[in-house]
Amino acid sequence: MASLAALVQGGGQAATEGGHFEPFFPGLVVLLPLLGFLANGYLALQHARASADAVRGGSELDLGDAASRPATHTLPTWIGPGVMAVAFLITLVNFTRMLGAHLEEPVVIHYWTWIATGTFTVDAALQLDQLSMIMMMVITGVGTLIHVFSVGYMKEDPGYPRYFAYLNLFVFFMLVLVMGSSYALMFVGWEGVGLCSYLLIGYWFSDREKADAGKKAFIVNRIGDVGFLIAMFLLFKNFGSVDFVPVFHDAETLVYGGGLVTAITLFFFVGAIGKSAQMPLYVWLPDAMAGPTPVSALIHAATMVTAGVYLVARSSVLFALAPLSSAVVAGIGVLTALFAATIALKQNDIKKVLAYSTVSQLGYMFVGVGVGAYAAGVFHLMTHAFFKALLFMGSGAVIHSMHEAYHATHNHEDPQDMRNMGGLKAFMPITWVTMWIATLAIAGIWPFAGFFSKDEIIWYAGAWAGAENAPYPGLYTVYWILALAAAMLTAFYMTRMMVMTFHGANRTGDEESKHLHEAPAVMWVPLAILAVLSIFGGWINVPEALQSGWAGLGGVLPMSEWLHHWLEPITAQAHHVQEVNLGQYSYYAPFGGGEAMWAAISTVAAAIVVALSIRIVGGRTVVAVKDDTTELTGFAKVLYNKYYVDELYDRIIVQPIVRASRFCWKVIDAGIIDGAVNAVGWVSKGTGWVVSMFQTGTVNTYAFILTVGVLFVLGASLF
Amino acid sequence: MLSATFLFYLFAGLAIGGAIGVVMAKSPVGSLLFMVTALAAMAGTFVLLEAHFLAAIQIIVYAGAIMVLFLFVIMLLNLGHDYEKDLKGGAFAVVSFGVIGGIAGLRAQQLGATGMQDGPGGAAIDALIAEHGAVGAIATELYTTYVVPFEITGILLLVAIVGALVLAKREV
Amino acid sequence: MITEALVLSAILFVIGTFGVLVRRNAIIMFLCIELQLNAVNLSFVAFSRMFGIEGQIFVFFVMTVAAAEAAVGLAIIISIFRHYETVNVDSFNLLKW
Amino acid sequence: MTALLDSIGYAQWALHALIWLPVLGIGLVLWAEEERAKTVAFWWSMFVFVLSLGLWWAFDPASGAMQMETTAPWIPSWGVNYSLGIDGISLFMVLLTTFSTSIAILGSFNYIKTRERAFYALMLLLEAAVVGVFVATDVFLFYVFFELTLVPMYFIVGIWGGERRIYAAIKFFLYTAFGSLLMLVGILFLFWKAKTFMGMPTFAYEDFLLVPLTGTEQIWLFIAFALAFSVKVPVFPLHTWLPDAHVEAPTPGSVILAAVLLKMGTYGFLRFLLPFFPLASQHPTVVTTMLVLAVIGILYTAWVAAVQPDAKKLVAYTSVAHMGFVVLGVFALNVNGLQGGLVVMISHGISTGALFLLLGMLYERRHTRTIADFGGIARVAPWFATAFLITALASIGLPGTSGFVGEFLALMGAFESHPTLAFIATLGVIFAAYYMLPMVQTVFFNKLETDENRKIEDLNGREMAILAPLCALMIIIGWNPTPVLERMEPSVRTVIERVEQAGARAAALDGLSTPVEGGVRADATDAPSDGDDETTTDLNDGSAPAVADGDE
Repeated sequence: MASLAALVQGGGQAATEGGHFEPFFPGLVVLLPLLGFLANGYLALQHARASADAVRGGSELDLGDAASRPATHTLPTWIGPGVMAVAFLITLVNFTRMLGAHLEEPVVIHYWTWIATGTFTVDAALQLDQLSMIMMMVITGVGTLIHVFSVGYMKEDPGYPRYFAYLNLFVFFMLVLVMGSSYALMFVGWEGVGLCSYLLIGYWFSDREKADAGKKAFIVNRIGDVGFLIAMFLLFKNFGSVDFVPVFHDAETLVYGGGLVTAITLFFFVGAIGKSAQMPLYVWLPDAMAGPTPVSALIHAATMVTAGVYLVARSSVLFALAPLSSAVVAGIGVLTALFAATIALKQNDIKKVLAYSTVSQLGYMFVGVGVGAYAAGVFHLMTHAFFKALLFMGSGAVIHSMHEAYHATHNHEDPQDMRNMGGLKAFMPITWVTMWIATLAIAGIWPFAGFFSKDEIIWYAGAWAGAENAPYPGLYTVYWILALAAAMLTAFYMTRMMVMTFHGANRTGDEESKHLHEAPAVMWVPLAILAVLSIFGGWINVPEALQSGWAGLGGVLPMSEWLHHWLEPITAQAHHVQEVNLGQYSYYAPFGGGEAMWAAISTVAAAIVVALSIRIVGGRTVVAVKDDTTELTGFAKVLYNKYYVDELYDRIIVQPIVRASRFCWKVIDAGIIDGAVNAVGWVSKGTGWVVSMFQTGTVNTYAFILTVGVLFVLGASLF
Repeated sequence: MLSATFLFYLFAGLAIGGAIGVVMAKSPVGSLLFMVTALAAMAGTFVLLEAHFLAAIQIIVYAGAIMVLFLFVIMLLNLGHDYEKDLKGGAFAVVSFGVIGGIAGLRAQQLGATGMQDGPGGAAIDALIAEHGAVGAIATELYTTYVVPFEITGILLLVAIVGALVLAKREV
Repeated sequence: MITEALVLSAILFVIGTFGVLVRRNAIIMFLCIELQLNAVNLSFVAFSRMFGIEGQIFVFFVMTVAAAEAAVGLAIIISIFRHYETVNVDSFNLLKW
Repeated sequence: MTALLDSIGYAQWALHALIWLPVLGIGLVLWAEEERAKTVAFWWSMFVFVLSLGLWWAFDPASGAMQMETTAPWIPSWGVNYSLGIDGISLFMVLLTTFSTSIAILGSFNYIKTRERAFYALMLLLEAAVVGVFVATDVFLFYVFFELTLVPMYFIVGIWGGERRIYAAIKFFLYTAFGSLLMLVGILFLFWKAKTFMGMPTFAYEDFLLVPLTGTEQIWLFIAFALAFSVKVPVFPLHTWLPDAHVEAPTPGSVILAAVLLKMGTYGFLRFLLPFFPLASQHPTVVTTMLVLAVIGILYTAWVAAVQPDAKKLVAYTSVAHMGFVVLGVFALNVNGLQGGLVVMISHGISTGALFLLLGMLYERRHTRTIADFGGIARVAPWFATAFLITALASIGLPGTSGFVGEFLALMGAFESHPTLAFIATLGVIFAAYYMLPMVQTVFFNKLETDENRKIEDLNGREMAILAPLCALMIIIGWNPTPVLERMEPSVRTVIERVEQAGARAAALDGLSTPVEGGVRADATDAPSDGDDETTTDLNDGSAPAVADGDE
């Protein structure tokens, strides 16, 4: 109880060493979603009981019209988004307070000792610093918008309270992840968000495929979690602690580029690969689209999947000490970015396109943190949260509309397939506009948010290649080229998606199209807010080289490298390590040219790609799914089938393990081991049977055996 | 006068022959008669070994009473008509018989060879017989030193009679 | 003479044993057992020539026991015969379990 | 609380009461009417449980020594005493026992329909025997209780079990009896050694600790004891009795089996194996063997569990995997590992016990345990699904549940001493999800197709009362295991110190008495810090001329 009180009041000993930052109920930020979860969870169970009775009776629970719904169905509308809004406001207060303070050291607020064995101690403590504050802002901010959106999107769903319970629980774990003061606590959030992801992907669990997708996400994530665990063990073995502050304090005792730090960082990165859906563990994320669309926006675009990036940024000093690991991080990132982008080219499911786009963009973030530009990675994380959440929610609005159209006409077509859409801009203008903004942002068109963040990452990849003592300059040059290529692909597939969805002729069907409509205000308002952020969100971190140039409108855009400065206390140590060992970043890209020039080239190229693809895709004739008879051939087929990676994994990993499991059970366990055990029994029984043959019950036999015995005794005494 | 040695071998031959007859005779009655022969021959050896009383008992109790009892039973049960299955052949039994016989004989030979020609016991018994007579020699011991076991054998016989009655009775 | 008596005793004992082993007629097996007892008696008598009168006393007891045994044994055979209508020992395996 | 307990002299009689009250309860249950037996048994076991809760306060968390020790002569001519005591290791085992007995009895109300009095009497007998195992400080007494546990369990499986109950019961009995007989031989050997050493017959735990043993003797005795305990744990490949016993046992039998009977094995590791045979326990071959078996147990049984069609068998196999983590932690031979192992023991007792209860409730409703027969049950039994999901997640060690704390510490401890093996063991985390989630999905998710499944009722009040404390404990221990850990730590440290010091002392004594062939030379004492390596080589030297040793 004492700890609970401390939690609400802001903790006992806030180590406010640098600056005058007074935390404002930070524990409440975490606690509120938890309380929301408990309240909604209770309502959900009550609600589920009522509907269970209906199901037992052979029907579905009648939700009635919007006005007469039971309280279990209406209360979550207020509780779910409500706790989020309050949490966001508290975060905002903390953020403004931190803005005013010059915080050099993180503020760690202890609540209680979580685990203490005598040699290992980890506290239940929250860490407030610039990085966690940015993450909290994104999580609670975007999270609140998505909760609000969900009210509209999910209101007809029978599991409505359960949905909000899961969503609140997710936010709770996500906040634990970013606010935890130690890797162990981060791991709690890490696995907790995985659990919520599992629950939300499998939210419509009656559908076997969706339940399978959730299971797949959880298991694949756990593969990464093993890496995280091992990395923690290594940290503990070498530092005797897994708390951030002592670990980073002692981090520079590790040998630069040594095996140990490389191992630690690589294992952490394995965790990041799992959580952030990088190659080769990205396969769960496209399947995760089985969940409700706002879930995809919140978990599988804006927050959870970026946890890996957060992890690398948080451990920046460790990664800076391990150039090999950094190269691997960037390499995996750029490969994933390109790979996923190519798959996205041929997908017809609107959410699948966005899913692969997310994988691809996460790859960018890893390129950023892999080339030592930790702030750039976090920057892209943030802008991506805006425009990708917007894209997902926009697609959600589209799907919502499509679904209602098909539902009203009792049509069983797929409401997510873009081949059934087309020309939706006439029906949903707000969605159309906002999604175009997001598309331009993700394509990297100036002055949208994505331009600044993506450009910065690409730029640093090139600049790293030219650094004084760059460890693998050739490799980074390749990364840079691939990253540029992927940016062009991004522009293409996103435009393709927009054109197929909103432009051209409508393919939904004549009767159906009468039911298409714009999303209600509760859904489009969050879209609009995110659209604004997608436009201006990038301006907080305009690169210095661009700020006075064309891109900064000659210095009009105000906040030159604000995020860099803001995160400086976090990344300073890493940058110090980099400077000592690598020297400065180059001021030129590999083939010459400064940042401004390449930024211009990339944005112009992206704009050209967008324009071209509008023409190309707009010129194609797309037919609705039911009329579509085209057989894909060649590389297009491979892309459509996602390079057959799922099939490959199934063939070389899943099936062998299942077969091995059966083998272990049937052959080793039941056969050999239990066989041996039973064999002991059989041998005993057999021996008994053999011996019992002597017990004929006839006197002669006994007499004979007795005689033989006498014979032996006599013989023994004789000799 | 027939020498004692000759008589011994005569009795021994008769005893062995009788014994083999017991085993080999087809009819139970034949076996029984061979048995009587063997018992009588052994009584003769008893005499040669100066155990006159025992020789008498052997004839009276064994060859007389017990064998008659056997005969009664055989007659009573009307046995002796199914002897074709009676004798178990089996090389194994014969071989084991040979081995046992060999070892037993060797053992006996060994015991006898270790200076057991005629120990001090012989002289003592002779003295006792001289003093008390053949019956008296054994009776003195039996009614003094071994009186308790002697009485117990009496009880044993009683129990055996009762037991035999109970067992042989048709209805309890 | 003692040695010879002992050897004779051994031979008779073995013949008796053999008889027990190879005959199936319970009565004859019984006779063979009596033969074995007698063989032992002979040993006792022979040994009494060496160790004194006790040997003969033992023979006396053995005979008594043999008489008792014959009585009980024959009674058992009779009751078995009543049940099985045979005294062939292969026909009954009462000792099994 | 402490004052209250002091005023009633709690520490003097508590341990005796915990053994003998259940025995008294047997009489009460047998005396009661058939239909009231369960009520009597439940309330009586609750009474015992509440009584045992006092231990939590009466126990002094600062001390690692035996507490509340009492002793009385039992068989003086053999030096056997009825002596009881409790420390930070057994405290939780006792609480777990009294707790899960109450829970199991409450959970069997619907399951046991025949010979109820006999059943509940046996449950109470089992409780008495298990508590006895955990509080006995006389090795003879321990052995008596250890064997006594077999009897009620044998009947519980054999009478109230499933189709193949006789097979399972006999297998269970023979398997475990085989192991413990070896231990008996070891105990007798120690007894003779102790008699020579102490100059009087004794079975006292403390005296056995002092017996000097050569390296070779320790290895052999270690094997004898380890086999006995490994069968109980069970350690791969001695585990095959467990799935059969679990599947055939009635629900309460499974609960008790998983929650406490298995713990007797790992408790034996901690209480006897390590302190008695410190040299053998530190021997790298021994440690590696045990760790490798633990790792195989974790991975292999996870795989086997994953393909079980029978839900109960699946959970039974997961027990083996969990106990693998315990063994892993114990043979890490450091504070983290041992505490982790202990927490896994507690957590496994709670979560696997709860899983068996839940499966039992499913069985009562549906009369099948085949996973494929179910589907979509979450729609008709939401509370049920929630409880099951929480339990399953605790079982696979999700952070925030008790399972994580234990597994994390055990793995961390193992990683400190044996990184490679610990790394492989950590893969078990993946396979935990691989076996548990498909089962959860198939049973609770997917489409609700059959009418039988549609008719399944949600939890009733009694079942909620059973599951609520279990789920609460899983989460409370997951978020705040410190009260548990702080009570364990001194005792765990005592064990580790004993291992280290006794190892050094035994090495010294051994070096003095048999300087040439004795094997362990005195120099091992010089460097207790790197004693591992020293002892290693010396033991290796010593094991070769073992035969010559004996001939002297």
